[in-house]
Amino acid sequence: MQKTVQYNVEKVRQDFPILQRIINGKPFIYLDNAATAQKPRQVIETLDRFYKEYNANIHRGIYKVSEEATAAHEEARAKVARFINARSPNEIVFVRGTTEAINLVAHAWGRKNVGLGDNIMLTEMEHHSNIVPWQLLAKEKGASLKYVGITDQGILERYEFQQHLQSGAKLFAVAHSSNVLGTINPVRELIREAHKTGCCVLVDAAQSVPHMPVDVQDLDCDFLAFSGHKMCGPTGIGVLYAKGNLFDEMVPFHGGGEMISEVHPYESSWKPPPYKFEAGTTNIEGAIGLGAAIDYLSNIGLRKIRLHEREITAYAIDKLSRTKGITIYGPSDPQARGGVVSFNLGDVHPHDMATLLDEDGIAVRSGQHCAQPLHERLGIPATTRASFYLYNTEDEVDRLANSLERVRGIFKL
Amino acid sequence: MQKTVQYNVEKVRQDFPILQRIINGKPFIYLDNAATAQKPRQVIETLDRFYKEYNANIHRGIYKVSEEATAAHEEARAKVARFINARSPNEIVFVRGTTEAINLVAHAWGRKNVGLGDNIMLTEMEHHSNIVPWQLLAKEKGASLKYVGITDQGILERYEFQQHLQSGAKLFAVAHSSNVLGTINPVRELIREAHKTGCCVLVDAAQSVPHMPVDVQDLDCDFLAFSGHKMCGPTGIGVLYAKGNLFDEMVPFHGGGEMISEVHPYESSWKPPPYKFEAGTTNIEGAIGLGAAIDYLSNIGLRKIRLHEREITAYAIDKLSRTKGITIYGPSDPQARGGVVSFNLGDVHPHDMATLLDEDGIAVRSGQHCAQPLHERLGIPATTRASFYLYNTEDEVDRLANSLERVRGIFKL
Amino acid sequence: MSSIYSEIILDYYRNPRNKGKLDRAQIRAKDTNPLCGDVIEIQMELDGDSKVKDIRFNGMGCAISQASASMLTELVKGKSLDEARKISKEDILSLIGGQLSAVRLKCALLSLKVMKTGLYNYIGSLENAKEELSSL
Amino acid sequence: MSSIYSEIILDYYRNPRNKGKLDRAQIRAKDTNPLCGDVIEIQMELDGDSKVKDIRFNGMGCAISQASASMLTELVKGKSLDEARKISKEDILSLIGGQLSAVRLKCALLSLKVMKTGLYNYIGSLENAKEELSSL
Ligand SMILES: Cc1ncc(COP(=O)(O)O)c(C=O)c1O
Ligand SMILES: Cc1ncc(COP(=O)(O)O)c(C=O)c1O
Repeated sequence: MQKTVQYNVEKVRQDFPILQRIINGKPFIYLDNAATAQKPRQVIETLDRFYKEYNANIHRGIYKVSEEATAAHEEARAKVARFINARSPNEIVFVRGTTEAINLVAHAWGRKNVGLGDNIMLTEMEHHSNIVPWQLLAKEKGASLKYVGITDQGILERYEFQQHLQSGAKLFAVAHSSNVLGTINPVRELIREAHKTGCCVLVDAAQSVPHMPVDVQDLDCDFLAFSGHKMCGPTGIGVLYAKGNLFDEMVPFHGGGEMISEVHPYESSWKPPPYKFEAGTTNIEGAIGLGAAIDYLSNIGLRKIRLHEREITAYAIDKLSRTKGITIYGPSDPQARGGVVSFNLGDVHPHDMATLLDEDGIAVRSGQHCAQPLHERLGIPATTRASFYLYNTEDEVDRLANSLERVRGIFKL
Repeated sequence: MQKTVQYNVEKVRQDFPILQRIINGKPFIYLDNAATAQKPRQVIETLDRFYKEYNANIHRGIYKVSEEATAAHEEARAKVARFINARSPNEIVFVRGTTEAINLVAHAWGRKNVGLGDNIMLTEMEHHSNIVPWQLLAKEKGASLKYVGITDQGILERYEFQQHLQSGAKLFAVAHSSNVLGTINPVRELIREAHKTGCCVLVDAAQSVPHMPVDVQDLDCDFLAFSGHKMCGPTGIGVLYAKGNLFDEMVPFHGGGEMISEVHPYESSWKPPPYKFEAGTTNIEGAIGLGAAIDYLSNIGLRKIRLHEREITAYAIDKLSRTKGITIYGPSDPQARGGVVSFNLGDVHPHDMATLLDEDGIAVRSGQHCAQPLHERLGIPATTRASFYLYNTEDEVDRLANSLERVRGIFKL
Repeated sequence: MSSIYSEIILDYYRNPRNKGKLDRAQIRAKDTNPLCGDVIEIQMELDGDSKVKDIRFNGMGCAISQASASMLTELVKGKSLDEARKISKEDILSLIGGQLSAVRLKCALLSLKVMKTGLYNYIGSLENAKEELSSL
Repeated sequence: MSSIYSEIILDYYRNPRNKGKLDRAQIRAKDTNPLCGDVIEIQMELDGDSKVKDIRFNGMGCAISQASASMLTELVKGKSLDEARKISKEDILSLIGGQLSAVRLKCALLSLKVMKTGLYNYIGSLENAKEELSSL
């Protein structure tokens, strides 16, 4: 396979101090990027500088240090807006992560717009965070959930999608990219079709925004959610994007300081969005750290990152599929998938697999990856998942493949 | 006034890099501790080490780095439990901060236990974060809010408290220590009285836990909420304590990954608390950083910190009250107040005051400090607030007093 | 460091010009600074359809917001609507003098924002002016 | 690094002893490991009121959980309830051999927890044993 000449993965690796670790006597190979990403020096130093130079509460502080913190925080919001090509920073609400973003929509939009007998459409490949909030809402409101099925290769059943749309759906909540199958869903087209029937669309972009260019105006999604920690930023910070004036029409989520305009003993009024949805002291350095992560990724270029991951994923699928007894899930076409490769090997339980790979310094995830309904659909109790990011190398894939041979030996497969 | 011999404030100051800053040519004096606290080297380094050595998602990771992160995270929970003398780490839920903690209770306990015609009792000195969630709940459920009034000195009207109790209240939500008046409320006795009528009590400990020993078993509160960032920890992390099996009886708040036991397409079941209330990826390094902050504060000793703050507050009240034209709010007895001194000087608007003090390198907060109903009660549009912490000195108070003289000069008072 | 609280600012704060209300104002607008609670209301009475015959402000808040509102009224009085429309951020800041931080800038420019909101509303082009107003 | 996946563990995983159900079990208990999805059910048939005449386990999950459950049944069979009660964490771990991380420890000890839950429930002292069980 032809290499991308401009991408210097060794240079990228030098930015990540943790990659120097030795685990069980072996160099650390981190292949659990779909769970969380490692942090580059640039992000770590930004946080360090915040604490040492301008840590302060934001917004209402009339002194230099607080004004610096406020400016950095709001600049981070502007960076997020530019990163996903939002029209305005006012379309960006900071939350804890994808999970809170989806709960916010379920509460602040859903409780107003979803009623008795309404349908909410999901897919069989959703993460629990894009299922449970809708179950809770549906139960409260007497609404129903409809699932769009998938093929055995992990591709959405378009005909089922259209059928559900025609029966009427208030909302379609869908993963841009699956955290188990790697499938990249054609959300742009799905959104177009959904909008024709007046169905609102939320995109769970937890696995896409970190890995490829995402343009909310091009997609035309109504909501988009993602997490900072999966894109080289800190945990505890994430983003909910809402199109245009959608936020204006929503009820508050959490009540408290900073989201209010006026508070009287028996009634209050709200600030305009995005502040209306940011009650209390937010994760200030988290937002600033996310801004630094966005700078870092943008400097390298999301197109290049996507290309690198596509190459390494193609290489991994090719290499791993030569292991006797392996089953790899998801689409076979690397163009149609992100850097996630889930598999099973013989009768080796994924938890045993993860322990055995850890003995070789390789970090993978095993289990159901917060996608139990998907595993039920696939008819398997669990999978082992290797997931890649900008700093992974083909050499690491080779070492994973070697370890799989070792596992085969131990299990006498 | 006699000095506490064992307390070496200069040594403490050396732990806080930001205190070396020069603002407008003057040494930085940070007196906005009620808004957020500065971070010691020990906390900053803990976060740094996390990113460089064992950053990983927690709980389900079967590899060394994730197990280290999980252990550190759960050890932080145990530290919190010990710090407030909870019976078990299972009584500790990690949230974003005090605001989210109170919203969690309003949602997960309130929606189940508060109904039409029920009363929720608050006080006139509450922070917006302990008002707005109850307004939202009361509106949804048709319940009523009752406010316990205060004296002109900022002391709770005990007779009113008893009257409201007798009329029946489901919940009493009260600040342990006021962020404007400094008043320390006798929550232990209030809780005792409330429990006699079956009234549940939530203590907003945002301004107490960072500054004095707090023992939840001694107080016997049902809920207690506080924020990490006000006690030398990171932002984006806070704590909700609930007594015994209160958490068991509550409905979920946010739905998503990690809070579930099983997820099926149309129904799910929940993990036991505390995990049931920690949906999605939480602020992992935030919790670990809070653990480091607790270690730091505990090593110095909360009793000593409280003593130091009481001395400096007494000194400040004494010193500032000599400024002609000043009005200082809150109780006159330093024993009955925390390290918060709010004031007004002549017709100088607090915002102008803050800008003028900033010119001298002094950071104070001005405005209503998220307590608009309290300012309405006091009949003033705003106040300037100086708030102290373990690293503040009498010398800094002197410089504040000098700056006030400069302001008097400029405003020709 | 030299203070932005000049004698002039303090004089306008303590002795506001054009403070009060007008009975026959055609233009009225009011806004608050949500970050620090300043309130400014502005009323303008027109001469025919093009000239500001009289102007008053009312409000409460910090010296910066109140003094700059007072100064603005002096600047606007007697001007045509077209001239009033062209008053810029910089015009106000040069009247105040001194450096203002981002937060305090909001205080200084609140009255300009209120005046322009009323004016654009009156001439029916409030929608188009959203960008200008949000930059104040 | 030497693997904890010894030949013995694999043999118990692939050829489980005492797997299945009992028709006349007086003691039955079941639990899952919420962190990784292992499921273990244990049934015990008593001889009189004090001796484990027969024991079976059923379940699914990783080699560690299934092998240790199988080993536990062998250990318990024929013992008195009192002896079964005294089986410790360490007993199981020494049967398995090798070092286990905190997460995998839960897999190894799940069957012991289930067996003891059933046992304490049967003798009516489940409440008192909460602490011991939560340490498994
Ligand atoms: C008494 C009190 N309650 C609640 C809060 C809200 O805390 P946070 O903004 O960290 O959620 C604060 C802090 O501003 C406070 O002082
Ligand atoms: C597709 C998808 N959605 C949602 C989430 C939840 O993200 P978080 O845990 O950061 O809230 C994840 C991450 O695990 C994910 O992969």
